[in-house]
Amino acid sequence: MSSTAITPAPVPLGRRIKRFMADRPLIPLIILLVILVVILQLLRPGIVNERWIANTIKFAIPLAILAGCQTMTMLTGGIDLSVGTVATMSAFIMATQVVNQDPAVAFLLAMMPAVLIGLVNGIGVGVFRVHPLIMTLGTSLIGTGCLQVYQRTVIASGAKIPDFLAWLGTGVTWGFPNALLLYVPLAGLIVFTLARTGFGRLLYAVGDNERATRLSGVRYWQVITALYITSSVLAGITGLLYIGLIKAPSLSLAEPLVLPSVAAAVIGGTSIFGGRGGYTGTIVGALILTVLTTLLTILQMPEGARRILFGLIVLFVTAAYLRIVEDK
Amino acid sequence: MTANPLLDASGVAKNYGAVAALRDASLSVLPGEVHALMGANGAGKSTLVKILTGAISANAGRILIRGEARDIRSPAAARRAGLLPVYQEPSLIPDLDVLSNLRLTGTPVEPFRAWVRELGIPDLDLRETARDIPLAVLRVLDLARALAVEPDVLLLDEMTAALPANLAEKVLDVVRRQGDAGRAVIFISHRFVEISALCDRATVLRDGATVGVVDIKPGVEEKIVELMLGTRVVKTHVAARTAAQKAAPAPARPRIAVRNLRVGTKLNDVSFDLADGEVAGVVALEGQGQDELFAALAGSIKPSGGTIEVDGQPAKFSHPIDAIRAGIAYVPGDRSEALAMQRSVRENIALPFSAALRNWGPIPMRRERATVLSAIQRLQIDTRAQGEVQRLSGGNQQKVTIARWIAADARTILCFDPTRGIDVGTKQEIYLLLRELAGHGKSVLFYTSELEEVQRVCDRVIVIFGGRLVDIFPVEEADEPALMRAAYGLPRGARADVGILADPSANPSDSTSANASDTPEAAP
Amino acid sequence: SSAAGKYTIGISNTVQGNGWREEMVCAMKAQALASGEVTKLNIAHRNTDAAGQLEDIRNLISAKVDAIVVNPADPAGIKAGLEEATKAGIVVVAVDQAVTEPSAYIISNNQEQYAYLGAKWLFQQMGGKGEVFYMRGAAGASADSDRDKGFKKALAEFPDVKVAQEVFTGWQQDQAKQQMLSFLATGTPFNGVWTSGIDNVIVDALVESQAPLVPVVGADNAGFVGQLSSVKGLVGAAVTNPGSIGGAGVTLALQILDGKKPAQQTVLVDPQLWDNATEEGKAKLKAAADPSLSPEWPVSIMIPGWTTYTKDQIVACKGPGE
Amino acid sequence: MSHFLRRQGWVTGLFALLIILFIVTKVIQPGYGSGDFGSLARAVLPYAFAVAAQTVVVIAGGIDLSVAAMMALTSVTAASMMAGASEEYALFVVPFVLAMGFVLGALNGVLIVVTRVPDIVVTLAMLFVLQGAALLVLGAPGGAAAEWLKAMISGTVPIPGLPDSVDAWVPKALLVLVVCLCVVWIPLRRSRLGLSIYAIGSSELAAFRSGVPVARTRIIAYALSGLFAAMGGLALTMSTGIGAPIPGPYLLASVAAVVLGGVALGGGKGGLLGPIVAVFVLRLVRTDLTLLAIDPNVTAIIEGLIMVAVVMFGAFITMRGRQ
Ligand SMILES: Nc1ncnc2c1ncn2[C@@H]1O[C@H](COP(=O)(O)OP(=O)(O)OP(=O)(O)O)[C@@H](O)[C@H]1O
Ligand SMILES: Nc1ncnc2c1ncn2[C@@H]1O[C@H](COP(=O)(O)OP(=O)(O)OP(=O)(O)O)[C@@H](O)[C@H]1O
Ligand SMILES: [Mg+2]
Ligand SMILES: [Mg+2]
Repeated sequence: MSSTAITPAPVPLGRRIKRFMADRPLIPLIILLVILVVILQLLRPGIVNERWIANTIKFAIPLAILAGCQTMTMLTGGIDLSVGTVATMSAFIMATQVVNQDPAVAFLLAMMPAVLIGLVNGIGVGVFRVHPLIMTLGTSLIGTGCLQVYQRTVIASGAKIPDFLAWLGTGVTWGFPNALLLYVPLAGLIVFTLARTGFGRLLYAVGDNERATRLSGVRYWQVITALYITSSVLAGITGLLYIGLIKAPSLSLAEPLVLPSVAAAVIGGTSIFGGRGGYTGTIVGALILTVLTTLLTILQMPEGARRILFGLIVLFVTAAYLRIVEDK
Repeated sequence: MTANPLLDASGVAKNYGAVAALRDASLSVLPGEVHALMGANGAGKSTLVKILTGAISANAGRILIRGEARDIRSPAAARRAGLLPVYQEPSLIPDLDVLSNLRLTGTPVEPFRAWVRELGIPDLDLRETARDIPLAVLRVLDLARALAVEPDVLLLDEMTAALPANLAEKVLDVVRRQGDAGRAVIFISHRFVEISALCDRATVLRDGATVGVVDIKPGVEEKIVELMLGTRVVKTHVAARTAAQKAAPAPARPRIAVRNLRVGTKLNDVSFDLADGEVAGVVALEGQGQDELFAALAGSIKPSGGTIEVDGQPAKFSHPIDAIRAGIAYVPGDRSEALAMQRSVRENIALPFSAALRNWGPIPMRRERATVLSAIQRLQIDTRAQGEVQRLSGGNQQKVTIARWIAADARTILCFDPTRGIDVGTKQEIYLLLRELAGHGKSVLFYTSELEEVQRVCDRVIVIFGGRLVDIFPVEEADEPALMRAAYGLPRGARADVGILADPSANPSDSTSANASDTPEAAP
Repeated sequence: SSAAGKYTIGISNTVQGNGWREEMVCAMKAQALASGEVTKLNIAHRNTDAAGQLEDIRNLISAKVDAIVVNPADPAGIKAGLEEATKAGIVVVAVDQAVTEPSAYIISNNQEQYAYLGAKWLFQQMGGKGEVFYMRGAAGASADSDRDKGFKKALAEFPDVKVAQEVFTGWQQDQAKQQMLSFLATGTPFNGVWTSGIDNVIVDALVESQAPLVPVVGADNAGFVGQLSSVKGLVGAAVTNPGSIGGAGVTLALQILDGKKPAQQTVLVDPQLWDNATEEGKAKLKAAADPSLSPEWPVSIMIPGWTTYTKDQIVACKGPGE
Repeated sequence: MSHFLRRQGWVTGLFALLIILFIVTKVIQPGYGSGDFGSLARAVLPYAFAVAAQTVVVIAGGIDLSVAAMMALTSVTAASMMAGASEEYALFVVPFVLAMGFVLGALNGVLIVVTRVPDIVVTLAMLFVLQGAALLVLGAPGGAAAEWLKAMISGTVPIPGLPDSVDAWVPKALLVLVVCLCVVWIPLRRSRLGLSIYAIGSSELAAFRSGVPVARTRIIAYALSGLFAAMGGLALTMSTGIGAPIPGPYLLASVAAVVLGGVALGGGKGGLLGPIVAVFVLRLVRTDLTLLAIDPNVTAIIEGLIMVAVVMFGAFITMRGRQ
């Protein structure tokens, strides 16, 4: 303990900047994103062009929606590991059903497992109090099994990507990816829900102190069930968008997005312990991860070194962000 | 007391971001003295204790132990330096049994056991997991654990706040003997009675700075209050019920009628009524079934027998929402049970608005702000750190838990020890508020661990002992000795010595002076 | 000696949810059914590693199967289990990749040859010079390192061909497509793409970003084979890598059980190359194209001389007793 | 007290489940014998170490997503060091690899403590780092293992004083498992350090205030996790005779078994016995499914259902117990 006398010294500039950023956690994140983009541009001059930006956004969007699922579940202290399976299922079912069915019917069929898995997750977590990690892991195993059984029944009929989804997933209009047409309202809705609706409030409150919400009259299971169904439906929609982007249905289509979606939410400042965070940060987090992937693809180095670098950068970004935002 | 100070801290400052928890605190404790640390809620008492014991680090300040500068960076280091705290929140590891908790801190078991017995808990099972032990007992165990290593300086942060009178008494007894044995105790409490009975000197903090050190002698309370509150001195006191108020006609139908209520083995055959416009007190020693009574009325647990009628209609509560729908709100004694600590004051107050499914949609922000603001103003909540409730002081947190139900306009409020750990000024505000609510036709059920509050707030008092309702007093008869005897399960009119603080005749100067400083009008 | 249903056959596979492997398992089932010699198939099919496959093989030994057909997670890693199986009198046939256990029979696609054939064709298409985008499989997988050998062999024959960029797709469609798009965005000039079987998304990426359609080498997946005849201006070649090798494995196991041992322990099924630059190749592609199949399934659903089931049977994906 | 009973009750229940499964196995396959049990023990080995690694950090209130990658790295390191080396060299390799696991695990802990990034993110990042390192050590599966190491987990040891028929049911793999776990776990459980690990998992603040060196304890918990993971990596090399740089399915399996074994995610509760029994249960279920020749895709569904059902059942019991 120092024995300096207390003199109310003027707040130094560094500290003021820090406090400014701590109050607006989005700014340091965006700065980090810009730094990554600048590095990319330095490595490959000319890469940052309109086409590249459109492509980056296209790939960031599915990740950002799934990361939205993680953000919302993480606010309640949960996590949803079944989003990958759900997205894959709805994509696969859509692509195979649309061959013989009306697209609207195919869409409904595709969303069915999403709702179902969300419901089961919600009941397991909300009523039986199973840990979300285990619950969603279990349902994703079950979902994968079901998809594989289903897959055998449709081999003969083949698969087709509806034109609309392909347009939405890959199309670009006036330099803007068409997917933004779906994403901008969706993101706006998530942000609004979290900040300005009773449901959003409850997500934060439940994650912060469940007993307190109970005493205030909140039924935990209702909130949690609604949450996991929402998360699953969002994942289902992501699946449809993603199949339009990738245009090749497979049985593990969206699985590779699961861990990055968790990482995007965390990089974006959402606490995995619940009660803290928001969606705008997550969006930037998803962009950071997507740019990082490109960056590492461009680098000429052995795959092993590339992965090491990826891990280190994710760690560094998160740590730097926390340092900046924490004002202690 | 001419010896050198055991502990001497000066110029201690601590900032949490923009909030200055401490600005310039000093504290000097002599060997053999029990030293009170006083101050309003949020004055920085707990912060000072945490700094002295290495739980948090200060931004500035100097700490001397026996005249030597010591660098105390962790609770373990404080322990080595002979400083042992009992913090405001229990510090036992919830998932370990008591024995393991002792082993973890290297506390000798036998002295611990002896202290526990001495402190009034004869039958403690050391194999019990801390999580399953009631809060009051946990506090006592925390104290016994500290005593067992015979510290030079014992720091007790609101040790008695959550204790029932019988346990509090033992604690005071033990603390006094610590002082007699040449050790020093720093004692934080908002109860003047305890301070007068126990302490030699008091250091008073206001807004993070030490504003005075006084010797405790009869009549000094008024001075302390002045120091504590500065210009904020509250002169309006709640009078005992006036004749006019008492004469209010009893409503034809009680707001809530409890009949033969039973909860497991904890609560048995309890029946009483609660009328609109009344504050009914509940008095009981620790663990006599009052927790279960409140929980059952609040819909938190299901009773195993008996009925609850609301406005003449039988009610069955399977979730707190059912009780809330019936207009019954519950304010738990433990703030951490009621508040989402990382959320803002506003969100905490508005929480019940969003509970029902049909209110999950967009929030009418303007209306909400108005409602919340009026509740905040009504309770005079200090909202400087309103971004996160955890940054408010204990007293302000407590106000938020009540403000929520004022905003939601609940008809009946179940207040479980709402003044636990609250400064005199705030206490007065809460008494006033409860009376005001009753004046507006609301009904209040009010459990308190401080008997003197009964006279100030309640119209009637329900006494519970061993899970049974043993007596219902009208307020005029509910003086502290009578209540105390009833709380111990003794029949009305019996005369028995039950403790130094309960019976004014046993310690006249302390008790009267406390009353004099606090509520002159209420003196018997 | 073909009394219906004498044998129980165990199957062990360690990659799940990938079209190629699904086809392989279906081929095994269909062949077991078509042969009429199998009473029951005992299939251990999940995502796991060599240690997990050892567990599965030992469980199959406990189940007392007559033969085990295995797609090894690793050539050497399951040696102990295969040895135990042989000792227990079980016929062991490895499909798709070789194993080091000498008592096991092997019927496999020649992975090195697969890469060599495609790469050589590609380099010829490029006129023997230029830059190639080398899109490998999963880092650390043995099939990937075998293919790398073949690719390097072809590369050595064309000194003027350079690798513009080497990436691991992890055999994942989305990752591969993103890598392709990022690569396109860098503006690095390139004259050809070699893929390790993640092919149709690469063509999509080229088309979507209106990049010049350079020659692309892929595998005989239904989607890519379709693109080779439908996408205008696309020059490419599909190298066969039949998942139906699983059916061939069952046939080989049954032959051995019936006492007809092959001359060698190892039977290699050499890949074929169908390109759309020659008439001959076009005809083959046309014959092979099957839009009704799932795009991830290889179109070569039969191996003449080794499989006897019908298309309906493999598509139905039913084994004996189902 | 009731809590204590509940916890022991869970482990007892798991044991009962295991015995029922053994009986079921015997019914399905009357020939199921000691050799098959040996196979089970060998299959359990890597999972058991992975689960032990996960258990330590979960009790300490954390989670370690890098378990499987750590196993892959230690496995390829061991296999590549032993490739072409003498049998005796392996005597040096084993302690080296264990120390490497310990140090890398400690690195996990240090990063968590120093960066203050949540453990789930740090270990996720480390997952990539360790995977990358494994790929740098061995680009493709390969390497070798010393014969004596491989022999250490195959067959049985004759135990003096026991008839051969009993002996046969004590496979070496099981002995190796029990010895390795006990050597670390039992002294730990009895030490103050062990208590500290439970303490920081149960309540970090209370632990700090009780004088527990929180940061150091956390680092040691992760270091122990790394040590167990290195044992798991060695077990992989011992059973397969090679090292593979792509991690196996041990991460999710370890988390699932930890929870099935009665260790609360969140920390402070549970022991090592429950998760290890849970691993046996899960492996035996797989054996039974194979013996029954169930459609492999349905197998995935069944495994998922079991996981969900058992945990829901546990949750249900706790809920009933609370009321
Ligand atoms: N972690 C924190 N972050 C921000 N502000 C804090 C924090 N802890 C305490 N404070 C602030 O420091 C001030 C002093 O708090 P402290 O808990 O020491 O008060 P106290 O005197 O113990 O009050 P009480 O009698 O209510 O317990 C309060 O204004 C409080 O809001
Ligand atoms: N978001 C809000 N902001 C401010 N006040 C609110 C808000 N929501 C509700 N209130 C007020 O809180 C009280 C209870 O609200 P709620 O909508 O739950 O009504 P209720 O009493 O259940 O209604 P009803 O009588 O229709 O059943 C009302 O006085 C209402 O005006
Ligand atoms: Mg305090
Ligand atoms: Mg306080």
